[in-house]
Amino acid sequence: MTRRLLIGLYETEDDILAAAEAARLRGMKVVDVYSPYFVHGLERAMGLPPSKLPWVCFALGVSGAAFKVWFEYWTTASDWPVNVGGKPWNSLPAFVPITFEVMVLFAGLSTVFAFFLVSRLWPGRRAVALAPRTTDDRFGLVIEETAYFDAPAVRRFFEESRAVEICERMMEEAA
Amino acid sequence: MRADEPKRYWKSLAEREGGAAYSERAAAEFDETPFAAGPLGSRRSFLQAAGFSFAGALLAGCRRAPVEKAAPWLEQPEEIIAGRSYYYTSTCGACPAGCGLLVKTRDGRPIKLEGNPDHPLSRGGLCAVGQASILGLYDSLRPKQPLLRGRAVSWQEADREVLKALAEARRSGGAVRYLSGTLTSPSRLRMIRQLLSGLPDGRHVTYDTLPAAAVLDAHERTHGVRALPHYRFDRANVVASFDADFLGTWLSPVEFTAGYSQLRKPLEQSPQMSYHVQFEARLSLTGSKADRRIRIAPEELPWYLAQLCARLEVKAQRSSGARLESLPILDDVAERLWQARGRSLVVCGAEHLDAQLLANYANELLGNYGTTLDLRRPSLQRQARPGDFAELLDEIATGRIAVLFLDGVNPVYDLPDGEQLARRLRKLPLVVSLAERLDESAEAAAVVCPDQHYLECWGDAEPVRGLFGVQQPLIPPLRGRAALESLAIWAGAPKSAADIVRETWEREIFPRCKAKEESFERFWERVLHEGWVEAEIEHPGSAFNPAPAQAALHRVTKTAAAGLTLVAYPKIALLDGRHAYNPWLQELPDPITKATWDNYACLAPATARKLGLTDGDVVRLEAGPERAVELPVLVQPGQHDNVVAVALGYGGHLTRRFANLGPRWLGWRPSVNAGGCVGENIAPLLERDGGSLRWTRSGVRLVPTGKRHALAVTQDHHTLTVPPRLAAADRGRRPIIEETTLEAFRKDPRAGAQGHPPPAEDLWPRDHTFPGHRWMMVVDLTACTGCSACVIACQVENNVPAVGKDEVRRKREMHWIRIDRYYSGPLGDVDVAFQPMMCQHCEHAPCETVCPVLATVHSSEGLNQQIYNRCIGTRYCENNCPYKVRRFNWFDYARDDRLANMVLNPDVTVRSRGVMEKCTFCVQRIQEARLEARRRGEPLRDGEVQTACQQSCPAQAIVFGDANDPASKVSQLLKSGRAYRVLEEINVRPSVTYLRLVRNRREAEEEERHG
Amino acid sequence: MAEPVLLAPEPLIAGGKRPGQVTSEILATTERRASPLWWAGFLVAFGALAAGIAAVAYLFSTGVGTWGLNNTVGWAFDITNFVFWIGIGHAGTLISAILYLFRQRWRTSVNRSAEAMTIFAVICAGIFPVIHLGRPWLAYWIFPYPNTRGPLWINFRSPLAWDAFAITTYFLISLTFWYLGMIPDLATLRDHTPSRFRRRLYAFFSLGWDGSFRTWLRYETVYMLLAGLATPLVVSVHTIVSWDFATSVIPGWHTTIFPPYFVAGAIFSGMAMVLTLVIVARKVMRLEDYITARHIDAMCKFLLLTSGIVGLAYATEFLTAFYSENRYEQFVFLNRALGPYAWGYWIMVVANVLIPQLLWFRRLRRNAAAVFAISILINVGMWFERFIIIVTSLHRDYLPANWTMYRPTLIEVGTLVGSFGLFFTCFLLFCRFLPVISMSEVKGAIQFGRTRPGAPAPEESPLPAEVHP
Amino acid sequence: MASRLTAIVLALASAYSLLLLRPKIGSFRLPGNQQGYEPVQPIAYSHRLHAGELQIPCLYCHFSAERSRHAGIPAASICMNCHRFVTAPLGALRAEDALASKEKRAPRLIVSPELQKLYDALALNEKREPDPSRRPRPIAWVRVYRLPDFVYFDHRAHVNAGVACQQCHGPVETMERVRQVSDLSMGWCVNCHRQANQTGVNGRQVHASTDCAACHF
Repeated sequence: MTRRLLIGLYETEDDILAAAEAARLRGMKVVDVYSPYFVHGLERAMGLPPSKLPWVCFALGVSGAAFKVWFEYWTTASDWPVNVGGKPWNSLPAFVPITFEVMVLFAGLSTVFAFFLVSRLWPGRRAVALAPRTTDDRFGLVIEETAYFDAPAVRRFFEESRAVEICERMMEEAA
Repeated sequence: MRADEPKRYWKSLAEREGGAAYSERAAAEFDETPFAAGPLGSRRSFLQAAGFSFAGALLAGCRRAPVEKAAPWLEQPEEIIAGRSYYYTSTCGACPAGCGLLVKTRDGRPIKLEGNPDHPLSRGGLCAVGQASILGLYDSLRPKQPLLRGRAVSWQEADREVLKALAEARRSGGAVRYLSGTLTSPSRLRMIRQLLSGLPDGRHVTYDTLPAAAVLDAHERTHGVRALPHYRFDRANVVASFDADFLGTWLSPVEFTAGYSQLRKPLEQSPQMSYHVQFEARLSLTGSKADRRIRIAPEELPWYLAQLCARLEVKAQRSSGARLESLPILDDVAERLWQARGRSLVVCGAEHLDAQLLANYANELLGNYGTTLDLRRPSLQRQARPGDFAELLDEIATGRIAVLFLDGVNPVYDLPDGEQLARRLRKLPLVVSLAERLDESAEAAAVVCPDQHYLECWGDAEPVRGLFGVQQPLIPPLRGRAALESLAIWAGAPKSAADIVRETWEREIFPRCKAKEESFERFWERVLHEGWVEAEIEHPGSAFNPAPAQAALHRVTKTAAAGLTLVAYPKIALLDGRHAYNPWLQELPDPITKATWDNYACLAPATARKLGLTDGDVVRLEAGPERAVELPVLVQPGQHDNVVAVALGYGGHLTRRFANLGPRWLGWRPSVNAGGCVGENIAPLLERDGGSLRWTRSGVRLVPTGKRHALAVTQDHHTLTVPPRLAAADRGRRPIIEETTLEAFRKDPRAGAQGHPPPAEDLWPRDHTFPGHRWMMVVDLTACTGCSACVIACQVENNVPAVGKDEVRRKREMHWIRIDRYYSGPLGDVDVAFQPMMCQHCEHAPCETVCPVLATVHSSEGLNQQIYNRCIGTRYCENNCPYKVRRFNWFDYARDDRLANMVLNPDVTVRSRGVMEKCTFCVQRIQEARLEARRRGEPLRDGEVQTACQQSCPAQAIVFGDANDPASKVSQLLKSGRAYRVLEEINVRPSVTYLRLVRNRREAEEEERHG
Repeated sequence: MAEPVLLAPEPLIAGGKRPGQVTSEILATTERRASPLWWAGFLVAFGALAAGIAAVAYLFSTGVGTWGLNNTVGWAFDITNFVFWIGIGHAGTLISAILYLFRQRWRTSVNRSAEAMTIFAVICAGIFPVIHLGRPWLAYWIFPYPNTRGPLWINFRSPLAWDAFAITTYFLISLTFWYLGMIPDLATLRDHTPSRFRRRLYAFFSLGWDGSFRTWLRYETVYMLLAGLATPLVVSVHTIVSWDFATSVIPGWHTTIFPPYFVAGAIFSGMAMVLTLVIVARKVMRLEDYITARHIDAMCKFLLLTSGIVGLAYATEFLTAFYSENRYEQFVFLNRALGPYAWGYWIMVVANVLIPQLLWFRRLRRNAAAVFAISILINVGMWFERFIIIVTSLHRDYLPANWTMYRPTLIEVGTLVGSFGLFFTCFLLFCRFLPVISMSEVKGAIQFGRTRPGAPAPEESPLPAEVHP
Repeated sequence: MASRLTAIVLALASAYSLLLLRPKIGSFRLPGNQQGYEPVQPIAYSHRLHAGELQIPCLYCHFSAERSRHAGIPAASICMNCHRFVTAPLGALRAEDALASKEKRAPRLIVSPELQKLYDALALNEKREPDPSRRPRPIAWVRVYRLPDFVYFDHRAHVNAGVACQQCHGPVETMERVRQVSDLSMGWCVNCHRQANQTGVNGRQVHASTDCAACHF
């Protein structure tokens, strides 16, 4: 089946915040909001949970560090111990700097990759421009028509909440 | 001779010729037949290739390596195995001193010269010049063929020319003169006699560029024999030397150094050392080691000797009524000498008859003849007769000569009026030069019949009456023809050098040897095996006649120096310039001035200040009419204020070859000066009276030119005291060199200790024990004379390149071992301390910790290893080395002279551009000794591993060995009270230990010197 | 401390912009034709780069001998430049990461260019450790990769190995950070640019960003995480660089205060460079409204602070040497101040400690020209700081026999010039083709249509963290 | 969501570990690896025949391996120890004899073309005596085993320690033409040394140094 999406375009932060909150409270099905920049408080307005990416960061940072410590120990003290300047085989303090660097590297890169994965961003991906100018100066509130709130109702709601422009999209379920 | 290495020798000529098939090919290969050129690496493998000759260049580990051919012998020679080094005895031919050699040959080519430990004179030492002389063998610029008026001709043609002239002379009774330097070779002398005997008017004339004629004359007068006493420094407890640089350049430095230093190694159990006082004008190497050094103007020297004699006369109650003037220092010296009657020695290096007469007198009064001076077996190392030479020069001037032979002499260069002489030589009917290289005189000669290097032909020597050494060929001839053979041909009896030498020995020496062998063959075998033999001698009794000496004593008056006096001196390594072609010697820093690739006008600090001159200011030295030489100034502490000293041996044509030396790049500067030569020839400024050259000339003028000339010195800062402006209170002097006086040492063996050993406890676990060997080195600063033999020995052993003047000027010399020289005390008469500085192989090596790629790490035997092929050249190790002993390959140093590459040691990698290198404690020698010991199934014995520097050291100041072996010499010395380590306080734990410098002084004396 | 004026509401972005306006104005610089001024600058920079390339080519073909180094002084220009550029880099990360964590909203106008600067600076820096090698073609040996040598690994105890890792990490993280911050703007560009080719390009790199708020939410988190990682990273990197010297045994290098000293110095020089750049940029690209006097003022205060720290470090070194009772240590510092390289030392002191004191005067801080001049001087001074630390410690160390002097050759000067060429070439290209100011953040920073309480308004925006009482 | 996250974490982690823990790349050929090099030699000398069938010990010809760092390519004179008399394969000689007896004549001298090369090199006439008119020419063999110049290898040490030639050179006694069997990489050397220190060489305890300076100086 196809989904019918209605999009209200707003001009200011205040309007979109209000609109988004109102829509949610009224029980409309808010698909998403498109905005040119990160609007503080909108996540609350939309009722989105905080991201779990910090866990990825932590997990891979730690594993990276652990791996590096082991690797340095293994190469220097176990695999081929070489007498370097009379230093002990296992010169743990000397391993700290690189361990730290590698931890940061792992954590940082992994988090970003994870972010791209979860948000489905990849080079050459076509942007689903549900709402025009949302990368410039417009805020787009996307609401799906449901049995309870049919298109006219939503349009009415948009008008009330000072949307400057309203448009519609039909969408195959597949998308 | 390595203990583990049975000595090899040619059993017989037959056998030597037996290897002929091989020799031929080797010879052929040495002519530049095109074989593997290729990049650096290839040369080593080429040498590696053990009697094979390789073809096909190969790049180390790149794609499919190009095909490499290996051609084995056709006839397997007995006794020679590819890849093994063999040691043959021989006698050094670099100067008339005739030191004993062990020549290390590998696959048919000599690659290293070492002193023969069993040789009675040199006792295992070998000087820098001797060490470097091997490069002369592989000098590709030596002429291959004879030259007839500059045109390369066949030997037959050249001989025809000479024989024609000789026949003519024989017919018309024309004069034939054979001019040579001192020759000690019985065979050579025999052949010369043979050549001249057949002629109506033939004479052999000898002249020396480093003369001792005055000594000979003086003895003729006082002892009735024209002989040069054999000085025995090994017996002299008190040495008073008047301008005799016997440790550096005088007569037989290696022998003298060995003997001298033998008495200067104070130990706790016997805190004794000889006393040495030096009277001299310039600061010589010998003076730098003296316990007491008195600066005197050259003119004053005879008078000082006279005063000494006068004092000795009084003590001996044989006063001839000479006037005594108050000279406390001489009183002291006289007293010391007198106390050591019969065990003392007065030597005089001045070419001044009166001075020499007085020296003889002093020795006579002290009863030193027979003990420290040996006239029974006199030295033959100098034989010049200035009278004859003067005559010869007149004859040349008047053209009354039919044929003139020049053998190993270069008068055109040596003499003040060289050009004039050259012109006259060209006018003579025939001048035949036997020079190895085309020097100035050879250029003036009509025929040049190049002689061979002493390593490629047979020869012998008699440095001291009755002591014979043999020279054997160790490689098929590369160039020229043995002079012996030339002489034989010209004498009309062609014979091989081998036969000639054997003949000499069979007829003249064998009978006198009272040898245990009955047959000559067996005797000859032993001689070749040992390299030398001592023969009985009949010696003329010689009674001392005091008259001439006393006459001199009364004749000599105190003469004040008028204005500046020019003093020409032979420089260590360069001597009279006969080896000026040798880049190693040119690049060897002068032990005192630390300058390379130049000669210069040394001025005393006071004088320099007076004239407003500093290092590098170019001045014009003017002496006599239109005689001037422009030289850079070098301010030399410890020199007499009225003296300007200039080194001989520079500015010769032999140095033209260095025009393109050194890595070529935008900033490259030539190693030669505007004249196309290295340095300036000082001869034009000297004067010749009769047949002898005066090395001093009073009343020279010195005119600043305003020009500058950057000297290539390897050391910029000359004291251990930091500039006062930068010295924090009372921390001026750095305890790098620790020294003390004998008196203090007697009281307390640890006297003079300054550094504090690092804490025994360690923050870290002791992960590194050295269970097997623990290689360590001990260097005795008291024994070290700074002669720099070790520097060249190391250079030959370890394939260290010569980089040229410009690179040295940029402080990029490559020597692995350097000799730091520090002055102390008043600028006037400074104290000098030498410190051989090489990689210290620290147990906590700072260089290792910082190398990111593990290119320098520690071995299980305490060696600090440098792995060239792993090095990427961060130079971090160099920066972090407190001793700055690491050397970086800033460029690919040219090794495109294929013949010269023959000298490379196949056991040591030739380093390429961009890698760090440094002293390895001669790890290749350690390996060799270890493997041989294993092969024999025996443990490695102490002394079986000798580093190159240790081996060559005439003073035996360097000891290397296994510190884990309590019996080893090294661990004995480590216990010495004199032992200390440089920069101990920073806890790098060096493996090189120095033995404190002890001067034979009273503490009070030291006090007033250093406040 | 600060005068009341500072607390008075002064808009972060002047001229009451609307988001659309922001977009068009900032993009204007990328869409309008390049100004002659830009071309002039570009040609000069590119010329310098070419010179550098020539110098390095000659270096590679001939050997490190073409530099003025010698047996005693093994490092000089090469590592000086390396440390100098790394230092420059640090300000970028500082502005973008640390200030972000401190919620310094004034950073929004400068962080993009600052980050760009970081990346270019790190590129310049990274070049030197490679070309200073005797055998640069083997530089990769410094990383532990599986090999057929046993396998033979690397020496993890060597500060140079630490460096290699630190620089690589630093470069990668800064790059990611920069790129991540640019994705939304790239999307804006994509939807804004008329040229089809560029649209394609931007579309590719913007990863199909469409401004969905769910993505925005994660984006903010990741950005925050990266900032959190970059902050200790930036400190660690220069600490490690300083360990190159601090872990050695050479007097003048072997000092425990190096890490803080170097980090402060790095931020100091970096800030100066940022100022140099933005002052020019805002003039040339008419962005005065976005990079206002207030931004410059804030950065000047940074300079004051860090200059103070650096000055303190200079003094401390002498103090430690004095009470160390160590003759070598004491000599090194006397030698710095009075020895043959004293001129360099005093340039460093004047330019890094004395001159910046002028910034105490508000009028000077507000005077772009003056600040520009000062920032240039500081750059010079900081270069000399590194030169002095490296060369004076080496040229006269323990054994007087080793003492010598160092003189640079033309080739070395060429490489230095070249590195500047590379830096400015990159920067000018960046100004030309990418938004020099982070639009999405600026849009967030202007108070267009934001009246609701609670939302952070610039009035309450705190002053730069470090000038808080 | 959580499950997806863990999935992602695992994916990334495994990706990295694959990247970093790649198995040691000993197998594939690196620059300079000459393994399997089998050049054609100037004389088709067969180790299989001499060392294999005839059981001539390696050290008979390569005698210097015991006393020098080089095993050495035997001089032609060594070959002549046998080939002064042996001039051709047994088969060929037999055949000639048979033919000769059939034809009632003295058997002709058979010289195999390969050995002829040897005689030519030594400049021998058909009676295999030196021929003064000709000049001997050394035989230019093609070198098979080659180490870079910065590596010092000493046969003496290994032979005397009792390491079998085959350990490095492979079953030469089975090769017609010698082939480089081992890759001669540093790892190959080092691991053998480690092994030797563990297990010893045929029973005996040995000390095989793993110091760099054991081979590099």
